[in-house]
Formats: sequence, C-alpha cells, structure tokens
Amino acid sequence: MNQQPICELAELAAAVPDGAVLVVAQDNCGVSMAATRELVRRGVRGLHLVCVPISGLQAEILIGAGAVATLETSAITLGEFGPAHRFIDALRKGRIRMLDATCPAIHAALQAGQKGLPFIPLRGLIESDLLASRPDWKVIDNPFSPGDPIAVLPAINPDIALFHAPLADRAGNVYIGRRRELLTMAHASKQTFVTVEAISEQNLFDDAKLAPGVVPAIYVSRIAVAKQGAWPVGLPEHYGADDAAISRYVHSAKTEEGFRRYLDEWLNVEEVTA
Amino acid sequence: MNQQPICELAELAAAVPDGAVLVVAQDNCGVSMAATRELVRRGVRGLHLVCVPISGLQAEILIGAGAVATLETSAITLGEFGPAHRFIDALRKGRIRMLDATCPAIHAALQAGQKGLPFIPLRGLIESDLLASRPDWKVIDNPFSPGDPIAVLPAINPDIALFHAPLADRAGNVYIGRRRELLTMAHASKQTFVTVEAISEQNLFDDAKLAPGVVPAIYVSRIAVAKQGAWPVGLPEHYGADDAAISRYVHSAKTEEGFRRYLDEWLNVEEVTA
Amino acid sequence: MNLDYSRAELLVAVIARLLEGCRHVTVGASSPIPGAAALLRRDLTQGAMRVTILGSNRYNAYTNGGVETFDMAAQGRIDAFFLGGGQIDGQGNINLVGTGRYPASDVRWPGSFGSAYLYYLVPKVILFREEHTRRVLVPKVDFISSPGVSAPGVYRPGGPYGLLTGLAWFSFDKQKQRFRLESVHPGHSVEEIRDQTGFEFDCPDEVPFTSAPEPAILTLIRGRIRNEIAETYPRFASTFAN
Amino acid sequence: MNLDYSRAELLVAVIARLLEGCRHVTVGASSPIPGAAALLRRDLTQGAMRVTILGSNRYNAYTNGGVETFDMAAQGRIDAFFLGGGQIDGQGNINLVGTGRYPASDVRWPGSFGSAYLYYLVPKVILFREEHTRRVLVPKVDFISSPGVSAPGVYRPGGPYGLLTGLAWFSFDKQKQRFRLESVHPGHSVEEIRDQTGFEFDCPDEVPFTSAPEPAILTLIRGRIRNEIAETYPRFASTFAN
Repeated sequence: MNQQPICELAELAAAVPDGAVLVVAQDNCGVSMAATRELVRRGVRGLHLVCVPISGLQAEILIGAGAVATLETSAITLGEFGPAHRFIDALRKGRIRMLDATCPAIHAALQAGQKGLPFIPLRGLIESDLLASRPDWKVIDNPFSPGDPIAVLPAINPDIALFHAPLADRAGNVYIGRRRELLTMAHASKQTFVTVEAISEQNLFDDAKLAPGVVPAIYVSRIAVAKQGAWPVGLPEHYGADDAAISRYVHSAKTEEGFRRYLDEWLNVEEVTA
Repeated sequence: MNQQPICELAELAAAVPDGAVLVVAQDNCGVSMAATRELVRRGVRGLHLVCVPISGLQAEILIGAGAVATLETSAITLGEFGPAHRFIDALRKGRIRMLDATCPAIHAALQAGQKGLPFIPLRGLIESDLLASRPDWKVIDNPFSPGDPIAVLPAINPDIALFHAPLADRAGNVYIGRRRELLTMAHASKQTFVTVEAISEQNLFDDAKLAPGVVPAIYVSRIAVAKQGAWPVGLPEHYGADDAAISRYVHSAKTEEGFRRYLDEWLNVEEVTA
Repeated sequence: MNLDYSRAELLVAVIARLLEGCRHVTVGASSPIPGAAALLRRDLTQGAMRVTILGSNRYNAYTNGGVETFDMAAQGRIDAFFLGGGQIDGQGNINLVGTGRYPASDVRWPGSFGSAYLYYLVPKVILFREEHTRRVLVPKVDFISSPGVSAPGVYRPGGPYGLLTGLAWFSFDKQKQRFRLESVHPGHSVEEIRDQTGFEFDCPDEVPFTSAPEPAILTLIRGRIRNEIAETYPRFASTFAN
Repeated sequence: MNLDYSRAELLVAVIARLLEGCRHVTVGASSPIPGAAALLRRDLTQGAMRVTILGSNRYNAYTNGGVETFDMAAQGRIDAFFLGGGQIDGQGNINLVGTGRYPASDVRWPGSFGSAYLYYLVPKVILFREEHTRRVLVPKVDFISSPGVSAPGVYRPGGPYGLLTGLAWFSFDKQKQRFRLESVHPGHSVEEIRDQTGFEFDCPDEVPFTSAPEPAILTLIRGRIRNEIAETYPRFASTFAN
C-alpha cells in the first residue's frame, strides 16, 4: 500500500530484510534475476525461500551465495543444463533446512494464505516420505466422512513476494497476463516487490483488455525498472533464456571456487545484455 | 469436453435435467436470462440453485415458476426495484428448502469444489444463526492450534454452471474478463453452459491480451448465441439493465396471478429488445 | 431547527471523520452515504486512503472476482466496512434475514450477504442504518446473521466500532458488549433517542450534539463528491442535498 | 537386430497406444517422448483427445496459473499423466528426491514436483523411464516421493497403470501390488530384463515382443509430430529419429 511504489533497484533489494520469508516463482512466470543480483550484492542472509512451486537458477544462486537458511520447494532444477550444484552441495553439507514439498501443496498453502485460512486440506501425500519429513504437515480425519484421512497444510504467508513482469504503471499496477500464481503470491504476501521491463504512462485498468491480467497496486509495495531483468532466465512472450550464460554458470558452479568466480563477475556486470 | 459446443438455445436448456445442481452468478457478472427463459419454458423442476454469491431476477423468476427445490444463496435482491416477492412468498409457504449462506462461504465452498477438496475451512460464521441453520456445515478445532474453533464447509460441485458472456470462439473458449467467479464456477462444475452475445471466428487464445480473461474450452460443454441474453438484467461494459422492465416485473410479481401473467408474456416475447 | 445542511450531508461528514486513519475502506454496492463519505475521506487524504466500492467499475481495482473482497479482509487489507441490518440489537448482533420463525419468516429480507464474515474480520465495522426506531433497534434480533461479539478463543480481529443512525452516533464497547451514546444529531434529543431505541445503552450525563459539517466539507460534498458518486449511485446523487 | 525405427519412435508409438480412450492427457515440461506420443494420439483422434504440455504456450490453454493442472486432476479432467523417478521399486513407489539418508542425500535429484499428488489422482499414470538398470529399478526406493499403492480408505482414484522403459513394458496389478512383464522391446530378451531389474515382477511363460510401429504411424511421427513438438522440445525434435 505504497503511494509511490516506483524506486531504484538497489532500494528495492535493501528493503528485503535478513531472515525474510521470500516467495519467488518458477522460470516461466517471470523471475527477477536483477533483484536477485542486488540481494546477493547486499549480502542478504537467513532467507526462508518459498518457490512456487519450483525454482531454478534464482534459488541455486541465492543458496550458493549463502543467503538461504530454509528452502521450501517442490524441486530445484536447471533442466537440461545440468545439476543445481550449489543446491546439492548445500544439502550435503547441511547448510540449509530443506522443506521438500509437492507442487500442489505449495499452491494450496499459498492459496490458504491468500484466503487468510489457517490451513487447507489437500489430497495425495499420505504415506509418502514427503509427508513424513514435514512435521509442519498433519493428517486429520475428513470431518464430513470419518475414516477418510486427509493431509492438512498450514497457510504460507510470505513477508515478500518477488517477481519480474513486463509492465507496470505509475500507480503501481503490474501486468502479469496468464501468470496467475503471481497474483496468488501477491495476495498471500505482506508486501510485493516487482521488477519490470517498462513503465506505462497509462493506468493499466484503463485498458479493459489488460485489466484481467493485472496485479492491483494495493498489493504492490515496490517496483523497479530492470530491462532484461529476468536474464539469463527468459521472460516468456518477451525473450528467451540465455542458454550460453546458463551453461557457463552450471559449468562454473561445479565447485565452490568456480561459483565464487562466476558470482564476482556477475555482480560486476554493469549493464545486463542478453 | 464437447468438440462442438455451439448449439441452439433450446438445446442448451433441454440439457439441464430436472433436479440438477445449477450454479449461477450475480447480476454484474453476466446472467443468462435468455437460458433462464428457455428453462422456464421447458418446465424444469427440482433445481438445487446455487447463487454466487447472491442472485436477483434470475433466481426470483425460477422460484416463481416452481423450478427450484433448494436455494443456496447469500441473498436474493432486486436492489432498489423492491422486494423479491416470489422468493419471499415461496419461503413463507415452505415451497423451497432454504440454505442461507454468507458470500465468502459460497465462494470458498466453490473453490473447494474447484480444487477437488472435500471441504474447506472458513473464518467468521461461529455463533451465527446462519451456521446454526446449516446442518451441512460444521465447526472443528484448528488442527494446528487447539482451542481455535473454525467452521468447515463441504465443497460445492454443481452439475452445471450457467452464465452469459460477451464472446466465445468456435473452439468453445469463452471470454469473461475480470469476472473470475465465472471461471471458478466452470472449474467446480461438471459441465458449463454459456450464452453469448457473439461468436468470434478467431481463437481467443490467439490474442495474448484476451487470453488471461478466458474460460478454456475444456470446461465448456454448450454455448448458444443469445443477443442481449442478459436482458432485462444488464451486461456490464456492454449494456445496462432495463429499469422499466424490471420495475414492471416487481409490480406484477406482487401476486401469484400477476407473476403468471408476466411470465406468459415473457415466454412469448419473440425477439428480446432492450 | 433550520439547518443549512441536509441529514445525508451530516451523515456523510460524520462517517468521513470516523474513517480517519484508515488506509483502505470498502463500501457495499447499495450504500450511497458510506460511499460518499469514503470518497470524501479519500479526497481529504489526497488519495492516500484507498476506496473500493463493490459493484462500481471505477472504484474497483480487483482482478480475482467477487472473492477478492473477502480474501482482502482476511489478509487485513480492509480497515473499515459498513453493515446495516433489518434488526440490530444492543449487543451489536445484526439480522439481515427476517423476523419471526426462520425460515418461514414473517418479514423476509434479502439475506446476510458477507456480514457473517466481514463483521468478524474487518477491524472497524460501522453499523449504519438511517431509520432509528424500535422496529430496527430491538432488544434481541430474531435471527443472528452475524453476532456483535464472540466468545473468548474465537478468531475475531474485527467487529462493531459503533452505530450511526439518522438520529445519533453510538460507540460500541467490546468489553461491556454495549453501545454508548456519543452524540445526538442537531435537532434531536436524548429523550427522543431513548424513545426510539429498543435496547439498553450507556448514556453519559451530558451528551453533545453531533458536530455539524464544516463549510469546506459541505462545499466538497456538494461539488466534487456529488460528481464522483454519480457514476456509482446515480439516483442518490441527484437527490443528495435535499 | 537391425530395426527400421529408432527406440524413441518405438516408445512414442507404444505410449500412443496406451493413451487410447483418453479424453485429456497432460505431459510434464521435460518429457519429450510422452509429449510426442500424446500429440500422435491427438492426431489419430482428429483432435478429439486434448493434450496439455506443461511449459508450452501452444499446448497449454490454462488461465488460472500453475495450480490449474492440479485442480484439473482433482476434478477428474486429466485421464493420463507420466511420472518418472530416479528410483522405482516393485510396488510402484517412486523416488524423485535422492539416494541415501535424507535430507543429506548421496545423490540428490531435483525433487518430487507434482508426483505426490498426481500419482494419487490421475487414473492412468504411466511410469516412464528409458534407463532400465538395477540402479533405477530397485527393490525398495530410498525415499518415497509418492507411493505406488495406498492403504484401504485412502482416497486414491489414480495410480500406476504400468511402467515403460527402454527395454520393456510392464503393467501394474493394483490388487497384487506388483508389475507384470507384458512385452519386451524387439532386440531384447526376458533374461536381459531379469538381469537389469532390481525388483521382483510377474512374468508369464511366453512374453511377446512389443509391437513395432506401423508404417503409417512412423510416417506421422517423422512428419507432422516432429514438427509439432519442435516448438516445445526443440533440441529433442532435432535428434528424434536417430
């Protein structure tokens, strides 16, 4: 509920406190790698990172940089580019608390957060080791049908939702189109920070065709312009992933030292180019 | 999941069986009065009518025509036009089973239906006579916080969702814009029947700006063209309500006889004009 | 008593004062006076206070359908809301369903709408009913659409802030579970309030008159606000200052 | 044995047969062979069978975000889905998390994705893993991302339909909670299957060879299907028929 949501990228990143519960989206929804870089640069620590419902390079880099204390996700994958070395290494060394989930559980718990419900039931899960490894999940008897066990998940209410979008306006409305999980993230979170490709001088609600794909300003605390802000990840319908850059990352991150070298270089990039 | 969803209005109405659980939206979302008229004409009986989350003329007329056995709604209102006489009369005479609700309870139960959950918790409600009068609602202890009572509602999974929309395409996609409850209704229901102002020759998903406001064809069983199909109710952003017609209805419906006369006339209207 | 403002103008000004400190106020579809008051408060804060008017296109920036209002309330993003009632009793219980034996009510009203939820969750719920009679303000409502107070342990961050009628303004004391007469509108008296109120309420020895709208406020109401609400409540706007 | 089709082409043809009778099939983002098979089946039904490919723009008509896949599954609107696993055991349990002691796994895979839900709810889950070795097909998985079968009383309309590997096709018997070897791909033998499978399975006396793709099917795969999947799996499409 910020009247002047548009700010500098560094200011946006500075407003993410250490220890925050930060929720991010998967690669095809708009990933703010620009803000991620600023977070690493400012040395953020102790994040509880929630991925909706999975993550790739963004989580991998935050983990490698030592920013993450707890990771809640259904997967960390760089797809065909290879293993997420820093994620795997952190798990092996016990550096992060791992909350393995399944995609619909993260969606449902976030929807519970959106609705202000303390918990939400969900099918599936029963007798899996996922459920066994999650002391925060329970199984109850369906109150309407005794003898029907069902998992219940506590709501997820992140401190901050962070994503990258193509367009915002000066009032703070953000265009997300079909990427509706971004809306759910914004609703469930106390604050929403967004990087965008561009700022529209026209209010997005003034175009009846755009309005259905908008996150309303009331949910949006900060917006920073970051051209190619998803790079090296892509922004669907706008630009693709930079395969060469991601490949080079995966190759570098095989070792801690290689990762550090990559990071130094990445933090020093002046202008992002795809 | 119909490959040829476009049909005649009478065919659409004939496919609503007696006794169906039928879900409809409130006036500002798109109300298919055209299909309602066909339902009354074919003499549908025993409907369990669910209103999301309230209704007006549509429910009033269906009740007056004797089509409704059970009414589940948070309100029936004709706004400033006056009382919903046939609704009030049916209650007084015990002709309908009344399931009084509160708006968020209908939304939540429908969302539970959408998610295939057997039930969903909801805040509020406790110690109200609404809850006391709904044997199908229960109160349980929040499994994560003993001593915190919370209402739980069984999911609503209607047989048929029925609404009016501005546009559909030949594949069966329907444009609803910001009226997202229509999407929830479609997801939660076994079938969705829609009347539309017009059919687009272009697939709605081919326009990236329209796509976020679309109910995908996979949910849509039948579509019939009905110009001014919400009349005398309005279709926001397209046409307003016909105040004179609604006033005349309310005046006529003060008595059973007056209602019957109105109905006869309405059923015999050849072409709807606003 | 010959006042230089209408009752509607007084009520709008009173409600606008009650909304001080709010960040976001939501108003129901058929609530022109609270709607006008919210828009007035918004103007006074240079737009810093947000207003959502349900059923309006202009004052509704929601993109998740009708459920969004209720989800926002649960998220703590709605600071104030307005509820009425065919009956309101001295414990703040409201009845939007009907009189007599439910469900075959003697008088049936439209229904409970969102009351059985928003009354629990919105911190500042202003009960608003112009008609101030013993028919409306009853000792005990016939049907509790939503209770005014909840037992300890029931999750209830919200509830009644007070009751505004055409005659007076009462605050609500959640501890005592009672209304307190705070002011009587100019032209009326404490006796009249007692005569017309069916429930017991606390009453200080001295009850002030409700403050009249300042001239600047009246000017705003008669100018900009009247134009702004014309979109949402066209009939009301045309009869506003009578 | 010199076959006139590639292994990928055989697998696509086999899966397309397994999808007979489905109204809607959903395929994961990184599943090119199931994706190609689903598109082939769609072509064979003149588009009557719907295909959703997660992560594709062209084959994804969803408008409610990532949750829509899971909601659709719960609604009974997805007839078939594909799951793999770093480990799969003889009871149909799958492990997408890692080997050794969780969470400090010896080998860590990406994670469980939607398996712990879709495996319960989608009626025809086809387990698909090209690698057919004792490393993958183990006596007991180290971590159950999702169990193959559930106790009586657990809501489970879905579950494993069978297991397709680069060597063979097994059906799954939910009563016996075991796989049954149904066919061995041309060029392989029952002995080879036994050698490479870490779990026990039922094996009839005579195990047929998996039927080769008909020429018309091969033509379709090499023409239209190859073009259709190029959008979603460009790298795969280019190496498809090798």
